[in-house]
Amino acid sequence: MKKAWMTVISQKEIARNIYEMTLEGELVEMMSSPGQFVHIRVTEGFDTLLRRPISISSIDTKKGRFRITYRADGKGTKLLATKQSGEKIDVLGPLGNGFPIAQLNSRDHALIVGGGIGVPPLLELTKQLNQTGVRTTHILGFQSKEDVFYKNEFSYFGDTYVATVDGSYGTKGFVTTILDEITPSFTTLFACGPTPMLKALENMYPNENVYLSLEERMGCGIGACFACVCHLQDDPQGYTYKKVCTDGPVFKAREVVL
Amino acid sequence: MKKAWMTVISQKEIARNIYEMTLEGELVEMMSSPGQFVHIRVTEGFDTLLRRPISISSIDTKKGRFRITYRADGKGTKLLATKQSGEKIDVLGPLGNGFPIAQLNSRDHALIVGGGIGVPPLLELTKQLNQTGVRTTHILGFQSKEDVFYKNEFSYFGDTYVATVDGSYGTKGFVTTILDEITPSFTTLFACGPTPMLKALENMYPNENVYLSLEERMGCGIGACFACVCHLQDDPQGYTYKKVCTDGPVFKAREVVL
Amino acid sequence: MTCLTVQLPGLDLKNPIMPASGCFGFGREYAKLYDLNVLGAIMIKATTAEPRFGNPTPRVAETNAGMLNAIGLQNPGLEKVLTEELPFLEKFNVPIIANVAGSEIEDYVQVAREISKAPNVHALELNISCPNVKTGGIAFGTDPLVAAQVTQAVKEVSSVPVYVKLSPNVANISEIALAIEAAGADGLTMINTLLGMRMDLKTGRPILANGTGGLSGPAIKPVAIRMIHEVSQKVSIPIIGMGGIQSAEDVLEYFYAGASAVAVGTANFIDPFVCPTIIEELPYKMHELGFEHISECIGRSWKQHAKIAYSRP
Amino acid sequence: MTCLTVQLPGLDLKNPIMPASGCFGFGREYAKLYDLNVLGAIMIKATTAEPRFGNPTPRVAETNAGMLNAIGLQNPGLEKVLTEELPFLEKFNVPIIANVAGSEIEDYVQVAREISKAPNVHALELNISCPNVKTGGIAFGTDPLVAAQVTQAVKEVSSVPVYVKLSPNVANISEIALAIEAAGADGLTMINTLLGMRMDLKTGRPILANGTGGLSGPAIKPVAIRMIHEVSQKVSIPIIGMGGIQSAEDVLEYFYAGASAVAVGTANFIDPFVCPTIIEELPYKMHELGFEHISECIGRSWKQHAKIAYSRP
Ligand SMILES: Cc1cc2nc3c(=O)[nH]c(=O)nc-3n(C[C@H](O)[C@H](O)[C@H](O)COP(=O)(O)OP(=O)(O)OC[C@H]3O[C@@H](n4cnc5c(N)ncnc54)[C@H](O)[C@@H]3O)c2cc1C
Ligand SMILES: Cc1cc2nc3c(=O)[nH]c(=O)nc-3n(C[C@H](O)[C@H](O)[C@H](O)COP(=O)(O)OP(=O)(O)OC[C@H]3O[C@@H](n4cnc5c(N)ncnc54)[C@H](O)[C@@H]3O)c2cc1C
Ligand SMILES: Cc1cc2nc3c(=O)[nH]c(=O)nc-3n(C[C@H](O)[C@H](O)[C@H](O)COP(=O)(O)O)c2cc1C
Ligand SMILES: Cc1cc2nc3c(=O)[nH]c(=O)nc-3n(C[C@H](O)[C@H](O)[C@H](O)COP(=O)(O)O)c2cc1C
Ligand code: FES
Ligand code: FES
Repeated sequence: MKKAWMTVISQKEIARNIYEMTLEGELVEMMSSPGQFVHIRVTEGFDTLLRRPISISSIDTKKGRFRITYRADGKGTKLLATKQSGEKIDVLGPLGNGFPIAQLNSRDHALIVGGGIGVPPLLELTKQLNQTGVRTTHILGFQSKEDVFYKNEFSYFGDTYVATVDGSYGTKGFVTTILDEITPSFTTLFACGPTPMLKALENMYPNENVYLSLEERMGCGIGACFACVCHLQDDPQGYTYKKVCTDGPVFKAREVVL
Repeated sequence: MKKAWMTVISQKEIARNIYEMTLEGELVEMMSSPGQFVHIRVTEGFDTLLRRPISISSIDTKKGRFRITYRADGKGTKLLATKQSGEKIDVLGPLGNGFPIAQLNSRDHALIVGGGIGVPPLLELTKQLNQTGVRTTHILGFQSKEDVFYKNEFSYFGDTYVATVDGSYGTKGFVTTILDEITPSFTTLFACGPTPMLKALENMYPNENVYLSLEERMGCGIGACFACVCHLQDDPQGYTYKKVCTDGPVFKAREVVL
Repeated sequence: MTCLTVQLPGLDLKNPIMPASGCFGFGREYAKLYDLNVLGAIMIKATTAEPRFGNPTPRVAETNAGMLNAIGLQNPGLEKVLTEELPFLEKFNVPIIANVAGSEIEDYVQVAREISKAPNVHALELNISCPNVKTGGIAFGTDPLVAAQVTQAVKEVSSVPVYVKLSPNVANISEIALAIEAAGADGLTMINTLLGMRMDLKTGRPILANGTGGLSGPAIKPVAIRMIHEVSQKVSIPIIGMGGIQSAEDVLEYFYAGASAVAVGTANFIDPFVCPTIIEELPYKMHELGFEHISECIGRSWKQHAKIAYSRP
Repeated sequence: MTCLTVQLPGLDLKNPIMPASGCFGFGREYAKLYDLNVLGAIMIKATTAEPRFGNPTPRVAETNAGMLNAIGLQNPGLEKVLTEELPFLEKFNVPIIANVAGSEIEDYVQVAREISKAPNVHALELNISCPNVKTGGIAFGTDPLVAAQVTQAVKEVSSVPVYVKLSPNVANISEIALAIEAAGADGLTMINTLLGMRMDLKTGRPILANGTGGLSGPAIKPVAIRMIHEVSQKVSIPIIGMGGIQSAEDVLEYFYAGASAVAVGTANFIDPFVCPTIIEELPYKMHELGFEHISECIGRSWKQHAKIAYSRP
């Protein structure tokens, strides 16, 4: 983990309000695990006081670059979307524990499930899994056709199914609609997306090897402020806890209360 | 008075921390009187909440441009100094009552006295006076050689004397040192600068025609908030008052309490 | 079509947006910039029995997302307000809320009696919370008993409904609010400024000549929202909310908390057109969020019937 | 050379900059980023007798130049702090100030008695001002009598000097401060957070699961400055100031107001290196302004001997 000024190399809108930004700088040396995030200070002044946590969506160690993919929605992300090539951004990272992939090998089949703005970290994940020969199948869910992104990128690495809530692209419904249809077999499931989706997956695969990436509002992003804690499932009312920022954001299913 | 987005045409540092910025836009149509000011919103967010009052230092009605000349000192003016050509700035103006010049004609001799960052509005003043044939003599005071600006510009319009506190340029001392030396005769005196300077001038010329431009911390800049009031000299403890923003910033000497 | 009308004691508002007292003078300056008829109401500058000069300058200072002021209730006095300022405002079809201040209960009573008779004054706002005057002001606003006394005394003489302006500089805002309600107030306005101070880096002395000043602007919005959320659930009189409002979104946050109308103060200095801009944007924002009438928004954060799930964002 | 050392009861500080309680955990995370030995002291997270989970999430929200938190004093409890957290900090040559919280006076007494015996705990900070817990917390901090009681009870059992942390959510801060001084406190720390709230535009509900939270960050600085300016002139025990500090300039403003040391809270989240950065910059800033020893700055805004003219800026 380090704090560094990184340079914006490019920024483009790849779907409705979804921006992909490439950043260059020394932080990249420390990046390897897919599913980690960075904590970004969008403005130097008081307009957005807190940093914004955004997942790393792809790492290019050779060029010293990485990407984030985010939705311009609130004040901070909208400001981020105005940054232009050449501008410098204050980035703290890489933070958190990513998806555990070391134990997978070419005999494994990973099922990768992403919902909306949970999709980005899964791109680096599938890239790394494919590099070690793991077969991957991808199920992506979005609101509508205009919101779909990274369909081609995922297809490059393996079978890719898309669901949209309004049916304007792919299957009409949710990622679970597709899962019900194709009932894929897999050795490990990796997922990132809205909490209801993660809950559904947890219930759907009670006995499988499932890893979920969580979101929570953060203060420090490094484990010091206790903003981002969650209860453990085996002690849901007690005082044991995990921090999303440092123990997560990726947890084994049924470990923490969603 | 109007609020408009004006475009930065150029910005340059003309002396130590002194910036000259040219702005273009419709507001200029309403500008004519020298000594008026504009109220500038430096940032759109919360970094500088209040507007900054800055004098108009020259007007070019034909091109639809005007200039401000300011010292980058505090938070707002330092931010202003980072603006680049092409950027838009939120300007409210023109505000206040400038120097009364209508009653002067070619038989008059105007003495113009400026101290430090009080010098800028006097440049448009001397330009307009010279246009109507008024003879002008200029006395300008600065801290040090590096702080001197507009010496050439003023010289173009008339005799120009410069004093610096440390003697590194022109006469060593204050504008009053020069006045004591050259004891100029004049029909009207116009001055802008730090309060001690204005007080000294008021005392030095108790029976002459003297106009002083004042500074005060402002809220609204348009007369609504009562932030910028001053007492009247004939009622120094009473409740009568003048507002620097709308009754001033230029007052006849001995009218208001300095 | 979204509807912005609000009925409050004495106030039939075409929309719930009004400039806050002390940030709009007596309307003259802003009347040069836009048609004041668009405003829901106008809260005029505090009026005292006698003319006041106020505090020495500097009277304002900037803070992080806020400002301090120590104007000290400068105003031309009751007589001039009655003969010069209020008549000027008569040409607009906008209800005036007269802000009343004083050092003794008798002062409030005297000003209230007279000013409430002016034809365009539809309500009074008792300023028992000004932090910038030595006597009166905030002293009245931090003691429930005294606050109730001045409220009751003014109610007895006022010809129009009486709103009381609360100070945020208290430990228990509900206690004061309830005392004021019990004393007969028709409504509350909240909040006045927080007490604050800034030092000059070079001189080491306070920037304001008065030392302390009142903190206003965006910085104080969360404090106001919390107080309105609390008080609106305890009293049954309406609340006009204020503190840092700059946008239609801010207005909705105040309504959700429990306000029935809002006032805009400091933001007028930053953008003199802020009130008409908010009035224009509010219907669009409401439409986007599915509201038809602004009243649906009142107290949404705590009302049971507000049928929105308490969802983790 | 400018000199930053400060001597306070129990605290021999190499410089007057320390992270504020709750914004630095127990130091472990920041120890990975820089050498904690540079710090003047460390105020550790509130410790209660029993472990606490705290409030449901979301627990933080952003505000204009500030943030709200409703952590709810989550901590691993006295025993773990004694056996795991404090020993970790022993390897640094930095005095620890232990923040003590509870729901009953007995809780404070129990924690204070034990934690004050830890070898690296040089002082206690009684948190009688946390706005995020139902019992204890702020309730203790708004009543002078109760505040005095808890102070006295803790003083009786503590092996180290006791600082008491004041809540800004009061009408009369001096009254509380004087009561706490009279009860034997060795110092004051101020301020804790202001009570605040934000609404979610879409749901209409509070953003924080707890509803209200504590407002911290740059927005509250003028409130803290004003309170320290007032209290420092009335008490003779030292004050550690906090609230929105982000820079060496901010530190000086606190000293001018009357603080003898300062703590940095929220700013650690924005820039984890903020404390070492301030410590590095402070001597330059002091030199620029002509100060040789930081003690020259204390109370400069009100001390007679501060030989700077009260000049209009
Ligand atoms: C580990 C992690 C990884 C993430 N990765 C991505 C990603 O790759 N792409 C992406 O678009 N988004 C991602 N998010 C969500 C992203 O952090 C929020 O969308 C963003 O912080 C919202 O900021 P804003 O300025 O748009 O909204 P504002 O409303 O201005 O935010 C106000 C405050 O609330 C916080 N906040 C608001 N929404 C969220 C949220 N959903 N999660 C956490 N904090 C929130 C902000 O961080 C800020 O502190 C991730 C969140 C976490 C915790
Ligand atoms: C009518 C008028 C005309 C002026 N013309 C010029 C000019 O042509 N060139 C120039 O350099 N300066 C001029 N000034 C002074 C200029 O307004 C201040 O230097 C400027 O506001 C300081 O802002 P800042 O962001 O640098 O300082 P900050 O310290 O960040 O300012 C904080 C607050 O204090 C106010 N403030 C600080 N110093 C002054 C001051 N001296 N006068 C008024 N307000 C102040 C700011 O406006 C702001 O609200 C003029 C002032 C007035 C009243
Ligand atoms: C310059 C100034 C003058 C004010 N004068 C008054 C006043 O005369 N009477 C009053 O009740 N409130 C006065 N206030 C308080 C405002 O009406 C309002 O309650 C407060 O500023 C919070 O709103 P805001 O953050 O939108 O400014 C004044 C505020 C400012 C900034
Ligand atoms: C996330 C968070 C947690 C806090 N926890 C505590 C705490 O446990 N004990 C305490 O006395 N103060 C706590 N505080 C208050 C801070 O110590 C400090 O008094 C306050 O935040 C003002 O300083 P700041 O503006 O620099 O943050 C907490 C503040 C924050 C933001
Ligand atoms: S965000 Fe601070 S502990 Fe996780
Ligand atoms: S600045 Fe508001 S009245 Fe002059």
